[in-house]
Amino acid sequence: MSEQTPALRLEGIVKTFPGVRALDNVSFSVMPGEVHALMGENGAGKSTLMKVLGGIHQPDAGQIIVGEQPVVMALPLEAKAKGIVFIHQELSLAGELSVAENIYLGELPRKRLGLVDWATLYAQTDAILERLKVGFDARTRVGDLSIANQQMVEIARALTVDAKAVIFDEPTASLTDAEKVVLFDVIASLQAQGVGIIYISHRMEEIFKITDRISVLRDGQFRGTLKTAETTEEDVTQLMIGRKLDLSRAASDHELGDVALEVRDLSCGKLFNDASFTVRYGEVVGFYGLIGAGRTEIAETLFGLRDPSGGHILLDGQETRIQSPADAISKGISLVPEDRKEQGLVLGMNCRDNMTLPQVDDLKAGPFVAEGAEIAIFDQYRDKLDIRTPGWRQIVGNLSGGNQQKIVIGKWLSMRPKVLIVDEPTRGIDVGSKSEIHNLIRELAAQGYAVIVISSEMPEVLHVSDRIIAMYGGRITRTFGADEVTEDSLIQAISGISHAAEPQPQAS
Amino acid sequence: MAPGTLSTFLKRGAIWGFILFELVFFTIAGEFLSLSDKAFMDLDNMLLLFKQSAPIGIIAMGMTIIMINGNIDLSVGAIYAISAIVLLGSMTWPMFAGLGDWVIPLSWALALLTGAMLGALNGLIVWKTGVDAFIVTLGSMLGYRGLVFMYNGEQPTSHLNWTLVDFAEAQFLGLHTPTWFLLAATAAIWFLMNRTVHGRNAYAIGNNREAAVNAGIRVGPHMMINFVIIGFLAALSAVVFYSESGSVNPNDGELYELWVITAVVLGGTKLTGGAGSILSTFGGVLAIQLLRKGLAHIGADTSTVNLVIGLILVAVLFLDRQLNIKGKEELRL
Amino acid sequence: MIGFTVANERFLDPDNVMGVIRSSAILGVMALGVTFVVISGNLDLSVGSMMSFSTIVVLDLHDKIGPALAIPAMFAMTLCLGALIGFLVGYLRLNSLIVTLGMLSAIHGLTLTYSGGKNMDIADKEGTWFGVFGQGDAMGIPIPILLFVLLAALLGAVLSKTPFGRKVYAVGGNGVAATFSGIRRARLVFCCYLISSFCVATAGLIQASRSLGSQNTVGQGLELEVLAAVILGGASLMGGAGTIFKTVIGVLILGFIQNGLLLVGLQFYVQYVVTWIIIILAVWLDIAAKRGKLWSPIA
Amino acid sequence: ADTMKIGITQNNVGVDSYQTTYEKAFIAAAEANPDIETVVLDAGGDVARQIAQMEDLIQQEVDSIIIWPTNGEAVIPAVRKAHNADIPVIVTNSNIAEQGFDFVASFSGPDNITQGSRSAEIMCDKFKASGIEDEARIVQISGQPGYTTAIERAKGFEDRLPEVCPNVTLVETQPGDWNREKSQKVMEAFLVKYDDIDGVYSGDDNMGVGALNAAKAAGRDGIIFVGATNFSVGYEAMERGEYWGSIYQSPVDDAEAALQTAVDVLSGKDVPFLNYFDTPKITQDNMGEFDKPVF
Ligand SMILES: Nc1ncnc2c1ncn2[C@@H]1O[C@H](COP(=O)(O)OP(=O)(O)OP(=O)(O)O)[C@@H](O)[C@H]1O
Ligand SMILES: Nc1ncnc2c1ncn2[C@@H]1O[C@H](COP(=O)(O)OP(=O)(O)OP(=O)(O)O)[C@@H](O)[C@H]1O
Ligand SMILES: [Mg+2]
Ligand SMILES: [Mg+2]
Repeated sequence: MSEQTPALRLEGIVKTFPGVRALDNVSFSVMPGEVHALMGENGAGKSTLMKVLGGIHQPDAGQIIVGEQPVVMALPLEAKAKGIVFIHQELSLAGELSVAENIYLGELPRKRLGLVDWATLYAQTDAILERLKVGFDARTRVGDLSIANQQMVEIARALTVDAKAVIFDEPTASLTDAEKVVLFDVIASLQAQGVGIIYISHRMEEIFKITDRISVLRDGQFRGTLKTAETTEEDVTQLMIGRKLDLSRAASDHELGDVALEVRDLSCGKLFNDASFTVRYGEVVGFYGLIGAGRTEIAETLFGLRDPSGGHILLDGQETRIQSPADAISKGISLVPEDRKEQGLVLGMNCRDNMTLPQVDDLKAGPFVAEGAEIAIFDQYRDKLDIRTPGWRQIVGNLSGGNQQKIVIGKWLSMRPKVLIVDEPTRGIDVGSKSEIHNLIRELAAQGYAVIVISSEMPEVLHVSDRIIAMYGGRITRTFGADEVTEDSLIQAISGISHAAEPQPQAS
Repeated sequence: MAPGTLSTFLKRGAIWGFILFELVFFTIAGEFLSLSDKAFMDLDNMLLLFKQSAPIGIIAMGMTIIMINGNIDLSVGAIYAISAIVLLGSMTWPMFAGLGDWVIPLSWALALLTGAMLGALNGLIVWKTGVDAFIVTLGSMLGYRGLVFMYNGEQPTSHLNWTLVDFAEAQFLGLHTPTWFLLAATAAIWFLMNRTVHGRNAYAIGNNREAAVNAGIRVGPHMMINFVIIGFLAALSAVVFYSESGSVNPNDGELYELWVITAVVLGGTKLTGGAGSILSTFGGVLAIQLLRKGLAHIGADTSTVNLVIGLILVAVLFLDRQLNIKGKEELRL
Repeated sequence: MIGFTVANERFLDPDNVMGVIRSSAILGVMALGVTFVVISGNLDLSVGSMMSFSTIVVLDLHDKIGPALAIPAMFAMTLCLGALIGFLVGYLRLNSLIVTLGMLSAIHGLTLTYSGGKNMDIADKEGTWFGVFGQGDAMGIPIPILLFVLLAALLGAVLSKTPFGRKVYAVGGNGVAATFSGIRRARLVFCCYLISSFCVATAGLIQASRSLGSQNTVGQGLELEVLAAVILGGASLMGGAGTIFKTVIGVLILGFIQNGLLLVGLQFYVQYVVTWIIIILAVWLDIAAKRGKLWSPIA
Repeated sequence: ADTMKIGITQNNVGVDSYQTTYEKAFIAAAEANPDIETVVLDAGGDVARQIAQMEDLIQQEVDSIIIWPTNGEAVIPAVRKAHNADIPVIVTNSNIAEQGFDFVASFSGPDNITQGSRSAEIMCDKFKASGIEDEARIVQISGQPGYTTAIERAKGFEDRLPEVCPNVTLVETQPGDWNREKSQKVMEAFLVKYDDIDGVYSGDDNMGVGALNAAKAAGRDGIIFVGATNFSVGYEAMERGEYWGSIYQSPVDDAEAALQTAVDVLSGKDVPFLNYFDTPKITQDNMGEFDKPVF
């Protein structure tokens, strides 16, 4: 491998934004047929580096070498023409268009007179979708797909051209285990074709499963490249965050309190049926399931965003109706939504305002917003969650993906709710912060909060939960206590093959 | 079939339902309120409906693609007036004196070229300065109107050429000349948006501009082309209409932008871009003309007409919303 | 500005400056309300037509029930219209452009029906104190300016300092996220339209008081001028951006352009062309300064 | 006899109270006559809509069409269509161009050019009476750009003024769009710009009163205001002695004359082709002879 010319080489890249030196003299290279991991904390500069490579940002200094040639890529188009395909961290899709058109966005096959060659387009797309083993077809409107499937559409783009290098920026952040397998197959086959792959992820197990080498960035600086086979998680973490991680489960054993939330036979149309469960003060309940299992919908119903078609919700033993999110908040329920860009943040607003948005009515000095109190809250959670930003005035849209997620979490933690629901809380969060968030969740429980964690990451569910509720096809299939759960039984429960006693969900 | 055309057609069925409602309503109300012995749904009257929809309709086709692209054009009324002036003015220019009726195609071409160029100017400014299309065209709505007045002061520009009038008033296969132009424009734009790469890219740009840029679509030229097209269509509308009427007041076409946008939005095109259908715009145009005609048919007075048109717009939106509600399970946002 | 001053030395004459601000006050007051609506992510094209309505109504009621009752009655009626629009856009979630376009027409019809199409004039123009809102002075400052400034200060504070204002930005910036944050979006949009109609009523009051008589079309076409001022001030049509202060700047720019061009005495159509160029240059330079590049980065 | 079905398409009813009053008077006059049924339409100032309305009226087979043209030339082909369908067309208020005369039964309305000339005469007489006819400087506020009425009045005024008062200078003309507020703004700018303004001619009294308000607010006395189409605001201002004169033109007369012409044509009477109704001068001196306008 070493005598080959790299597929892609970066030398001394510098990129600054107002107030941030996002990249500071970064150099590294990717060999053909290699899967090269790029790791670093949230805000370390990974996405920025890749955007420089993809022609979206222009570097302030340094050069990019593709094959042997130094290149300047002023536009995304040019990067594509040079064989660099970029799968974005944030979904980059046109929801009104079909799957096929999105996959071939910007390079629709043409006939004479600028006409779209639909036949070719659909044929090629169908072939790609076949490889990806997805359940939708080329003509589906992308807006109708779930986030995970949208991510698969994004990934499908890697297969459209003869790429020299493919960049995957956190492709698994919103995928469940089933799709991950497919993704790894795709990566393996690209690798076999001699394509160089840059793979960005915060999930150590993936990194160690599929990559050949690991490069680490920290605060915009290049910290070195390790051979995956010759290193350990601890070493990588050490390089990334400059210290060792404490992965032991903090403050796990404490007394559980009364039942905070009880749900009886809750249904919402075809989305989920007859859900019954309880959450006690001091308890963390994990929800685990495949995409479309209906976990998010339950959370949304509890948060007053959907009208239940049947069933009861009891808070502190009192039956309640939750009319709206405002109502839910006033009753002490908070929801960290799964889609931070659409649901969690006002991207054009600054960090502080985003964080205090749900409680801005309560932070008053006379008729006005008490800025001091707001800044205090922001500072508290910035420190607690280690949010990397030049200051509260920074526009949230300019933060790195992981730091955005932390703002959302901070926003709901600062509400000090009775029942906290977190939907995919660590999507896109670096290992250090992730364990901090896990600890935080445990800590909250220890302080007496009732917490529901929805996650598609099994280790996460296993790690934080006192009990785990498995869902399949809109129904709760099984509830596990922390001591009785095994990976196998969990997988069976979420794929509908466990417990003959449980009613089989109707196919819908 | 291009993606989603049929399903969006049905989903945006509100406009066709509304047209049906208008037809039924005015037919029945006409029985009691109209002076005329003729039914509202008389064939000739329906043929007139299409013809009378042409001036707004042709421009609305252009506006649909502009709005799908995520922009807006408020200057169409002014472009319409300028093109009309070029059309009628150029017929009397001394340098064309010897041409006889051959001046007609020449004037047509000049007018269309003018429209396309004014559109291009809008597009170029939007592209190169990055100023929002709303502001750029709000400005040129005023600026182009200024140009209109420069040509002939406050005087109308007139040239009644009876050959031209006869051509414009002609009926071929029962349909009037303007109707043919309206249908042709609709077909062409439908084809453009559903069959060509340019059209699909325009959808992508309006839908998610960042994604389009990331995918390497060049946003600027596509926007520019669409502005050229709407300029051209505004001119075509003027050419068709003024061939028949032969005289243009400098304030003709005022408020057209609002009527055109209304028709387009009634047809279900989103103001935020990315979604919209040419056929539904056609429906929106018909619905508006039908409303005007129907109210005239039953003899409503001015204040009633204003009141009713306003309320109907709101009612159609409401209907559309009811039709598109997915059910109780929907997220309450 | 410099151009205008050179062309006519009276442009910067304090009387003229005062005059421009005074005659901009009506437009300005309306723009304040529309700023709220625009920041919340909606449009209001009905303000011109609604302003005609307010003006006609208050003039008519002036002679019927006296000014002291006419003013609150007019405000109540205008607020009802605002509430109707707010209900349609906020609670029923109908597209604001079309709703307000529809209301533009409907309110015009209403005004015509109300007035019977006639001009409305106060019978005893000398004997009423009603003229104070449009023509009076307080401490040497014309009352319209005072009203404009007070309202701007008040609404500016509401928008930038209160929880309500914060929520307006949030709803305009990302309505979904705002809902997820427990903001009652419908109620908020409703309130924005109420504020807008309140401003319109104030503008109608100033207008009526200034001329003590008016016509059904007095506000016609103002909706686009108001919107132009708001946008010129830097508010985004997509919602979520803009401030009251900038809107005031936008109003003044527009007012001074119009006045300057009148003073230079160009043909009105040359004024049109010059206004076009100035508007585009102003906005262009503004955003060019923000992005640090003259030409847009659009590929 | 059968009832006569008469259709009318007006220029732009909502735009000012003259046209609204006209519409009301027309409907009232038609209702007073049991033999007449009317369809009353408004083109909203849009030629295309007016032509469509002509076509609709032809299609509805009315007996006669009255048109208040939005554009005196653009409607000619539509008028020809009516003519070819044997429907007599009466033009009201402002005439169509000569090319169309062949297709028209009669014109009924005021003579706007004469009105403009008469305003010039009123203004000039007043200057002479004040002895400033050799140095007076005046400004003009015209109607909405592009409207025939606005153009004709301005033309009549501008042509006649030098004939009667050759030394009076018209320093500037700006449009006031038939709008009192707009006109007030225009006048404010004039007042800043010119220290010496002796007279203001405006295309109608509505705008004239706007200008008057501006002058009053600026404390500039002694300006002679002359308008046209005497509105009740103008009449009142004349009563107060602030406004000098105008042209008396009643929309009621206008509407009734148009309807009568149509009836006469339908009943086969001989009507003159140009059927002007008289629009006399009205000034503070003779206003007692006139009723206060109702609009
Ligand atoms: N457009 C921008 N304007 C200002 N600052 C920016 C911009 N884009 C990125 N940054 C800043 O640059 C730094 C690096 O961000 P980047 O998105 O590259 O991080 P990352 O390593 O991808 O993190 P994550 O793992 O959270 O995705 C961050 O501090 C971020 O706030
Ligand atoms: N079988 C299906 N039929 C129709 N729609 C489906 C189906 N499966 C998934 N979806 C769509 O996918 C969306 C995602 O599902 P949902 O959010 O409920 O999954 P989840 O259990 O919360 O998993 P996650 O949050 O990890 O994606 C649903 O809202 C639904 O619109
Ligand atoms: Mg990133
Ligand atoms: Mg989910």
